[in-house]
Amino acid sequence: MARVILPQALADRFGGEVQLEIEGRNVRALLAALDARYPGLGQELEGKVAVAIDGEIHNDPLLEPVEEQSEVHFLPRLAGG
Amino acid sequence: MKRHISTTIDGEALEFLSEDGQTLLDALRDVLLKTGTKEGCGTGDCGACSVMLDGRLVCACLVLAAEVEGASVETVEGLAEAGELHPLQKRFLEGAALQCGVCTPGFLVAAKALLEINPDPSEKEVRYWLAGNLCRCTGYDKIIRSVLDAAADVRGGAG
Amino acid sequence: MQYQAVQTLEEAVESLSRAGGEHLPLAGGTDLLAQRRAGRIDPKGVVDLKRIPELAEIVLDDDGYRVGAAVSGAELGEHPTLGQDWPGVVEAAQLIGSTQIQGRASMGGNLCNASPAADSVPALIAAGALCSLVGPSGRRELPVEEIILGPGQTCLAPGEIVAHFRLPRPGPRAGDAYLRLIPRTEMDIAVVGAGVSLELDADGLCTGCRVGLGAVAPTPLRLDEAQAILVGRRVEGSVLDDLAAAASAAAQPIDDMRATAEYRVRVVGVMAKRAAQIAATRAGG
Amino acid sequence: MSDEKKFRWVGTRPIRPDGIDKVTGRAQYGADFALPDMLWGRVLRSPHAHARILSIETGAAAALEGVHAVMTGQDLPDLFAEKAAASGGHDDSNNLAHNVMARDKALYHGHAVAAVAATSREIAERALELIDVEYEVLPHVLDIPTALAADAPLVHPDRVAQGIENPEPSNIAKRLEMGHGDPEEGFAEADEIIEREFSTRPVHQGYIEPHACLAQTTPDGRVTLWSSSQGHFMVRDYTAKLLDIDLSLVRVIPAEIGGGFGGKTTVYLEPIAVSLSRKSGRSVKMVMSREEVFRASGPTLGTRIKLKVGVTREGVLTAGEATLHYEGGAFGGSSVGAGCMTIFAPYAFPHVRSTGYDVMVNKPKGAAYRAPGAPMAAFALETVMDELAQRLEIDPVDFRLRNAAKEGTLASFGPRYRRIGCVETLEAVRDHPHYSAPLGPNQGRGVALGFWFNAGLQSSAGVNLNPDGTVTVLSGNPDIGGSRASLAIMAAEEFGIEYEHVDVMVADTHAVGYTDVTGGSRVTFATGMAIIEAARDVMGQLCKRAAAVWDVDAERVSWHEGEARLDGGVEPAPLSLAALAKNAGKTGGPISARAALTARGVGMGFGAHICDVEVDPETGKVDVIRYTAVQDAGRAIHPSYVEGQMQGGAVQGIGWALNEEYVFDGEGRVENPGFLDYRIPVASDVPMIDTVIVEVPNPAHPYGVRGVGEVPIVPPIPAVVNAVHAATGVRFCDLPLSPARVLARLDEAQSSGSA
Repeated sequence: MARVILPQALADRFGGEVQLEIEGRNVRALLAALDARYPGLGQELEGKVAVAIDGEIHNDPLLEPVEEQSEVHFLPRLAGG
Repeated sequence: MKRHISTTIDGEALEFLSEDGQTLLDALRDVLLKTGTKEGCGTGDCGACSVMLDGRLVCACLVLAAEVEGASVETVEGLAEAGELHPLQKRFLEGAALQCGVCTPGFLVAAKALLEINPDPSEKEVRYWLAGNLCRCTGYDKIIRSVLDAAADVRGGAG
Repeated sequence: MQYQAVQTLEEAVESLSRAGGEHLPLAGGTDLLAQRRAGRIDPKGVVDLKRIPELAEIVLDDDGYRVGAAVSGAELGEHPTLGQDWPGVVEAAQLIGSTQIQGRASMGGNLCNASPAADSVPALIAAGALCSLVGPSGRRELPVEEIILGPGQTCLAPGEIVAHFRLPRPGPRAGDAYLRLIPRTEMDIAVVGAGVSLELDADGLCTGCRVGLGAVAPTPLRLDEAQAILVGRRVEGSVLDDLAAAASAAAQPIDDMRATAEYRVRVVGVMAKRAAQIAATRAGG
Repeated sequence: MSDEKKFRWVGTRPIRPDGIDKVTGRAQYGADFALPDMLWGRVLRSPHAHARILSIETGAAAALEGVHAVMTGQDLPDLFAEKAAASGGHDDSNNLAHNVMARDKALYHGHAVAAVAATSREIAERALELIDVEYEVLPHVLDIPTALAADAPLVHPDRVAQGIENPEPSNIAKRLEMGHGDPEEGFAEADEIIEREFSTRPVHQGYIEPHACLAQTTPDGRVTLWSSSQGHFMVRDYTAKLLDIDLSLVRVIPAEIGGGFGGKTTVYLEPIAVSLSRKSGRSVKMVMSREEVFRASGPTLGTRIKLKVGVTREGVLTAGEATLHYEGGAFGGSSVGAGCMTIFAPYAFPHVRSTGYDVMVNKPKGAAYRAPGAPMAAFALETVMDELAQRLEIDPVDFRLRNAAKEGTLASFGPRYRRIGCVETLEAVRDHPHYSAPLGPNQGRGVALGFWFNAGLQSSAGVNLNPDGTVTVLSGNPDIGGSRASLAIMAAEEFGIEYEHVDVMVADTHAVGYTDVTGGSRVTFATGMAIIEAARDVMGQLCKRAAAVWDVDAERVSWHEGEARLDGGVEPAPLSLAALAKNAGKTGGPISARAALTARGVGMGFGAHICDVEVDPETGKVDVIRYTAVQDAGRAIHPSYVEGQMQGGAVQGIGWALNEEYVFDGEGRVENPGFLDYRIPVASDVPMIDTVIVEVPNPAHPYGVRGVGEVPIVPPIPAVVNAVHAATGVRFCDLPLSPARVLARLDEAQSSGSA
């Protein structure tokens, strides 16, 4: 089970949980599981946010693999100069 | 009205036609296609268009093309002689004194003008002489060092 | 925009008069061409004055210096004695823009541009410079401080041009200086400027002085109160504070994007004080 | 990778491949291209900060002799309006389209409203004067308090904020919140709490080269663009998207780029130039004036940050809380997200929360500017850190070291840090002679720490082996500051050949695979990885060729120091790259490789700066008299260009701190759209900028590279401001520290007796 940490603002809207334990091999599977638990949440996150998996930030993370013990954070996307 | 201009640019006698109100910078770039001289502002505030006019450092954007009738203009494109780089050009390359490079032509022409009248400038003299040449990439450090190094080269006869 | 280069004063006056104000005189062009590019002016033509000998030369005779109105800042700096005799005037002219601008910009252009913040004008006022004007009705001579009437406005008649400036030979214990405040070290328009020239006697007491202030009123100012404050005294201590206070009191600046009026009032005094110290040092005080 | 590995080229300072072109005037920048049939395009811009466009009469302009095309917003497709309306106004493509040219409303002073193409610039200018636009001037909002006022005029009356439950239309484009723990709990544990409010003004990247492009179109729909940008694929994709053209029909040829700093990561002129070219049937060149650059290209705009930080008596941070408002300009899209993410990032905070608001105002659409959003946040935090250190009587560097983020620290923006060099950077500051050098009267010293993520993103590269044994590398990134040199170094290092035998070409959109912009400090890191991958592919092919020559199993051949060796030995005589290249035709054909990747494992960057200032107590003028920049570069591939990034960023930050700002008049017009009154530092304003490169290698990169380009602009503002405090005893919370503002605050402090 990966540990998923939601952005505060979204967590408030979706029942106030910030950290969740979710099963899934990649980010897409995590999003699907999230969506099953909180309808609309997975869709809201998909394509709009970046994901940090064990400290590494990915901007287009959909197929990014997630390990059993991974810590997954959803973050705003970044621009660079 | 088009005006016929005879002038010398980088040692070469040239004739061209220019609109009366046209600046030397526009004539160089748009008529003669000598685009080595850059425009950063068009109002004399950035120095990217620095050229020598009859031995005097000027902004080509603040000179009318008509004013160079019979005069001699030197641009960055004439700095290297017969393929041999000027010591300033060499030092700018070795010293990484350019990043984007668009201010570089102006800096080189202005620095050459300085070394011609002051072959042993202090850091402060170089900084004030070049205050009209804006660079946004380098923070000036490597430019100033390269000019000082080139001055030493010129004094030592390396040029 | 038409371009015409003239060789004589007569030609220049005739040409400009004929154009009825639609053609502008061109000296260094560093203000004219920048303003044109920025869309603030759109003259139909320019008359290039740089080939007229009187405007292009510096002559030293028994009366002092005759400095052509179109002489560039760089040429002023290269003159063998002008910078020793009138260091403040030369410094002020050389603060106008970059080295590149110095290759072209002239005191005549700086004056006729009629900016309250023109750097060379307070120094020329302090130096007691006279201006020789030539126009359709002949030649006349006016003190520099009488030329500018307001921002962008001069007393020049249509077709009239500044031919040269006259600077006296300074006395043996005289000195001048010009200082300005700008946010950077170079490449700015003066937030305030102050020019001071003074003479000392053998004891170091001031025997005569003039002070010009820039960017604190619609025109550069002559600070007449300076005489009463400095003459007969050493240029130091509370005398300098009094000068600073008088400069601040005379200032009637505006708020603009370059500074607040309040700041200008404060700092013009500081500049006047510091310029007076430098001038006194140069005078041997 | 072992730290002891000896490099031949990495870490050396060879001359950049494009150097000669750039010191002789041969290099072609955006405005340097010309075609025989070329017209000049010019843009008419709104004289108002906010106005409804009632009508545009272009007949007289079109009739002027020499004018070949006139266009308005009506000539551009409005492809995204529906999607934007459905999403509450939030559609980036729609924003971009409407920023390129106004449709029903002009939203800022300088917003494009029409354009012409004519046979000369002068005729085009005259034609602009003949275009008659009827405006209904609307009330405008220029800053955050006005924009948030209850009765504020709305920049977009139909737009509602993202991230707010049941929002009403407002000037807030977006709200976001992040953090961990419970700040209230943390503040309860604190012995000292400081709460302050900070503000910054709009500033421009100030690149010296104005935006420029040349567009050529053909009747069958093909488009060729010569354009100066931070990414020609970005230009291609945006232009094609706004004009609804197939990407395969648009070829963008990258010009040399005269500076960008984030400001050239979007399009302004290209879609207009292509439209004018299509309308006129001629090629069209467009070059912005400097005034247009200031009025109409994207600066980074004003910010207001409210910050509260708690700390124990022992100097351990307990909590941080920040509310950040960032102006995003006329369309929103500010960097407030990054502001929220970076503000507490350099330290270990047990409890932290930041809340951000993206605010729309009638100013140009903001664009990225070097570590977007971070310098303003660092200004706030590092100023408060300085004050906390002072209150606790702890050395400011020691105080930072006690709290510095390290591997495993839970970052304020979410994840745990991997290997980072924050501590090593601060230690280098503490140990630097500058930090303990004596100071004179009216002088003061400030230090500050800065953080930036750096980016990976998508890169493609090609490596072609030439028959003479030289190597041509294709990159998809415009070279903005010497990246050709760092890429060539890595290729030469991989192959084990002479640096001079590698040339790097920035290839156009038809010649190399998709590559994201030159931005996010990513080129040496990410495109470097692609080049390394392609080079390793080529070396693999070379080993196979050698195996074929020797008639052995390929597994027995490996690549060492520029040659293929059998079982790593000296017999048979190894085959050099040159020998294999020469015979490639006989051993299976030409050898080349491509690599395309999304770069993983970006190394986050930290920098700390030391600044000494002298303050003139009578005029308020601040002079920077000594400056040292320290930064973890992971590994400096070409140290000179790493130093150059550090020095350039430092001076940009000094300018931001001291004198740079947009000045708007009461009508919302920019009063200082030029380099005379928008005061970027000149050479005589600054001292030499000393640099110390710290190398804590990024484990995810073959050479340990971290991004370096953006971090250096994060620490300078607080370093300068802290130094001014040290010199005067006065803390500044509002930028810039121009002489008039400094003097006013010194007077205030004196009259209240606090300094």
